[in-house]
Amino acid sequence: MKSISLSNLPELLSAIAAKEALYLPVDTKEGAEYKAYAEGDSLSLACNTNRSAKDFFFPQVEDMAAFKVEGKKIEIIDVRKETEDFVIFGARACDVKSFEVLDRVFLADPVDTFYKNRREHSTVVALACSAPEETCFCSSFGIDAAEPQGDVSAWIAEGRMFFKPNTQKGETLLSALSALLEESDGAAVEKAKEETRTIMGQLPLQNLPTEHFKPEKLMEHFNDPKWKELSQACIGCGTCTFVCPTCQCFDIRDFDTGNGIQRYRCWDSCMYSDFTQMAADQPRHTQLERFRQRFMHKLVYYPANNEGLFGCVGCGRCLAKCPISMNIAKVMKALGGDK
Amino acid sequence: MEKEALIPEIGIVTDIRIDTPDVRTFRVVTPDGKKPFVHIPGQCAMLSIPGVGEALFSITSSPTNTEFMEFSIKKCGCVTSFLHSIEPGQYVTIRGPYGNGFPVESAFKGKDMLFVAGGIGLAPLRSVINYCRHYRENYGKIDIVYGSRSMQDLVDYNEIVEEWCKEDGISVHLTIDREQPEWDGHVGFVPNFVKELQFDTNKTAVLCGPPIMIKFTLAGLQEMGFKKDQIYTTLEMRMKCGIGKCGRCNLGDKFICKDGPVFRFDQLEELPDEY
Amino acid sequence: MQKVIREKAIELLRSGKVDRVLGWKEGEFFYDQTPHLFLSPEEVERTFVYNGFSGANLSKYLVKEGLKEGVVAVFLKPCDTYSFSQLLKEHRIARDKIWAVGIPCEGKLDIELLRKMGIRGIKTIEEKGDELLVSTIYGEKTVAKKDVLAERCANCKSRKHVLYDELLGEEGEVLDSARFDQIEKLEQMTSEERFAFWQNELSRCIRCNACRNVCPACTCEKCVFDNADSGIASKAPASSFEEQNFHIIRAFHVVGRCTDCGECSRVCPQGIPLHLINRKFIKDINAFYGAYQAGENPDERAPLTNYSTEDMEPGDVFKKGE
Amino acid sequence: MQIEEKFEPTIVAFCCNWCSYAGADLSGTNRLQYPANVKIIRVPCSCRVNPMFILRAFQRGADGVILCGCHPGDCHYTTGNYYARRRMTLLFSMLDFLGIERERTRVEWVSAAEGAKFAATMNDFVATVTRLGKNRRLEDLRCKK
Repeated sequence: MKSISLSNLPELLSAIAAKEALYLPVDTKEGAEYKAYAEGDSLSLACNTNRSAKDFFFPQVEDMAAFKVEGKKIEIIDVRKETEDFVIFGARACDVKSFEVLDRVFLADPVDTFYKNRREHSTVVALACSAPEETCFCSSFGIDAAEPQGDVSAWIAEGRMFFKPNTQKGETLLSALSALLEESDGAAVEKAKEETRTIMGQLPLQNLPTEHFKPEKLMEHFNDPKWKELSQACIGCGTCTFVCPTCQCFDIRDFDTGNGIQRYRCWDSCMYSDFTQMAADQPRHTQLERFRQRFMHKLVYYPANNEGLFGCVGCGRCLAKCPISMNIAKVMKALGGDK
Repeated sequence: MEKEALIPEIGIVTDIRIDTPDVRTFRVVTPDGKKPFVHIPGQCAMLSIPGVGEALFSITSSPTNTEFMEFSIKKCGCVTSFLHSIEPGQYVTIRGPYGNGFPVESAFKGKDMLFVAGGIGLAPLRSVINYCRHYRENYGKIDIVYGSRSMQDLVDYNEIVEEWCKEDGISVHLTIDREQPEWDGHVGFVPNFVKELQFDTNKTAVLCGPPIMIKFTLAGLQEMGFKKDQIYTTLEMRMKCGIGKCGRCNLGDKFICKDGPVFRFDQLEELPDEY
Repeated sequence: MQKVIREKAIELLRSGKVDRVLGWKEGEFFYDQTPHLFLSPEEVERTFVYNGFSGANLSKYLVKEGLKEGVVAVFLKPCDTYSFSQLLKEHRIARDKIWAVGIPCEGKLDIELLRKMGIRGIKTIEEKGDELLVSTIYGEKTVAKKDVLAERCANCKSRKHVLYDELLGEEGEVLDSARFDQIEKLEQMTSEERFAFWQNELSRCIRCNACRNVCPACTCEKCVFDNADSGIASKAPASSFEEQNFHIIRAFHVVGRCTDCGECSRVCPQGIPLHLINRKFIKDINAFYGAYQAGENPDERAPLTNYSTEDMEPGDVFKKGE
Repeated sequence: MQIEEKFEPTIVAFCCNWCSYAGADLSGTNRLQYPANVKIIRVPCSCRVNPMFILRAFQRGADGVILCGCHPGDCHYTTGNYYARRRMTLLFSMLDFLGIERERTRVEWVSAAEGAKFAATMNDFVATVTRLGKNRRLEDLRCKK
């Protein structure tokens, strides 16, 4: 296992940034956020960032194509560009898992080339959690915060950061940095893992009921009378969907720039009333249906299409951010718990 | 870079037929005059006018037509209103085909067919009807029940009268909602008409039309003795991508754009009724 | 206080005076309460809470509740009554369907401020007088309430209930608040500094629309930003203009109707001080057209639906200081 | 060597149908000069202009926006410009608060008889905005060529 003293971490970050684009969570006055590395930035040790890491692969807004319109004629311009190589340094286990959830949507046939392009050019250094919060519930979905996946797994223990490559991309990154890294045994890491798991075990939402959310129970859950009560205070904003690392619904829109048309895609939210609005009518008339759609999608629909993989990674952002504090943990307890 | 499904191709509208006061049929070819792509009956395509919007339409022409593609489009929203204002020669963008289409080569093969359509609901059925006509030997007797508000609102009226009605083994039953002086056919709503006609229950039925028509026709057919697994329909919802990614057209775990739009009623029974 | 409110809710439900009670339901933790319709005394007994984190302004729900059958009782903090009164003034609420109970407020706490103090992994919070005893998985902490008071409460404008059917506790006073201090500080900056300040704040906007949807003054059936035909409907901050445009228009649309309840800033997932934009408008109205507090007086005309022939010219705004 | 192009601002002038538009007309018939940078948009009344009009003008490339209406008290609809005055006062103060240069926006009352005032106002406004330079703070980069 490779390692570096935390005091030398700035040098390591500089070395990566010298090679390719580097993004990492840094502390801001409003909590941790991912940003492009600038000399002097230090890695945030906050449990998680306000916005998720999905932005790197599925940004909130991206141009898809441009059109030149002249009279009756239209010309289509492909505006796609090859992404440069980049490193995401310090993503947590939940966010890393969310990439797998997104992969199954965007890399399914037909492949989304925008997403694939970014995915292929990225190297993810995942950092194990050392101070999880009360809103964390990744272990409910079988994610081990002490053993994050990604191209490289990293741990902080005893004043050092330890690295283990998991993929070819990870090997390449670490070997390029080998001059700064020392070889060390993994005893400290094992101890840190144990500590993290002990803390995880004390968190209130560690064992949310998941066993009830099976494809064969789709209609039973859909028709559950509890949706009415759960959804009644929902204000229909898109906070939960926009901070969610796995929400991937999008809208495609055209913008008339005055000298052409830009077709762009942007995040959309199933919580919005116009999400399914058609010219004449819409199938989800009230907030109840929209609210139900979001949670059914994460807990039942998505797993039904993806061998039981849940569409939630338990990062806890929606718990912290929902204006009315209604969230997936409460939904899971109401629907699947206490039985 | 490899082909991106969401970036469309150019199509040219070469002909616009005015069917009814609010339905027009658009003929679309590629810039080099060919049919945009191969499809199966019941599949859809995304048409767009940049700056106006993109929307999904069922392909009205049959796959057996190898020269061009046709879309019968009713004026109701942004994109459709714009399409109704264009002239031949207008460029549009097109991508597809999307959806599963009708099982014309499997479940429908060798069967007596009953098509029930209301209003613009004929658009997706026209593709499969003409397909069955082209491969006549593969299908049994064909019954077509088609109704609309008035005589003027019957889409493809000429083709129905001039071609479908004159063909052996095809019975066409037309109806309109209200009496009209120049109309000597049946008057009444489609579901009641279907009940009056009393069809053999060995037929495979395909319904398409407004939700209320589907609901009552389905009930009528079931009363007659049809089973749900004999009845098909094709659904629509708001869609943005057409390839099961944008996340808005799902019925439970099924996406209408990818797993549909054609569903059998016994399949729909197991899904939420959010359509 | 929670006990008194619960008893009141139970009494109202038992007596048949109301059919539903709108209040706050306890969450997973001490601080994550959800606005909730209580239908039975048992439910109130079990899960009704009122404490330092019962921050949500319930008045906007009354628009929807007033359309239903039966009477709903609602618990309103002083600042919530301003929103309630303003909504009534705009004829958005069926008054006879509402039983408004005024409840006192000692100022609400901001969980984000606790988090900013580095308090993580909260297990329980206990309110003890002026202090909070926070027990976390990483140890115990004692925090002075005034240090985690939400901005809107630290600068509370009024403890007076402007409208209610019955009042629990004492009648409060309109306060002399320092709420315009930060506006003045911003006004004293140079134009460049202000621009940089707002770029930094607004660029974080993710257009989740929480500020709009939670706002008790934003009650349009269909918002212009949701109307595809408006030409400005956009869900995404595709350029910095979109954010500026959205927030200016959002705030402008509630000019003279915004009661400064502070919900917009409370719900912003990105921590943008949105109330400053609304408050600037309020400050300007007071300065240009005389003191005006939305929701205070149901008979007063709102500043933008009123005028005087003596009004100042737009150009005069900047002449005064120079 | 790069030839420095002289900055020519784009000015949008919303003119009320009854006074200011007629005023602009009069300045034209009197052969009074005002820069071609000014693009006039005729509106039924100054009160027709809502904040979105102003912002959208900036988005679409305006470097300065001016609203012209009847003199207070002379509104064709009696009171429209009084409401417009309040609205614009608050909006312009807000734009300034958000760090948008205050000189980019202006309200001027121009009657149908004041052709000379219209031309003078436009000349002055164009000169002011030219001095300020391009609108960078309230721009939409997508709309730039």
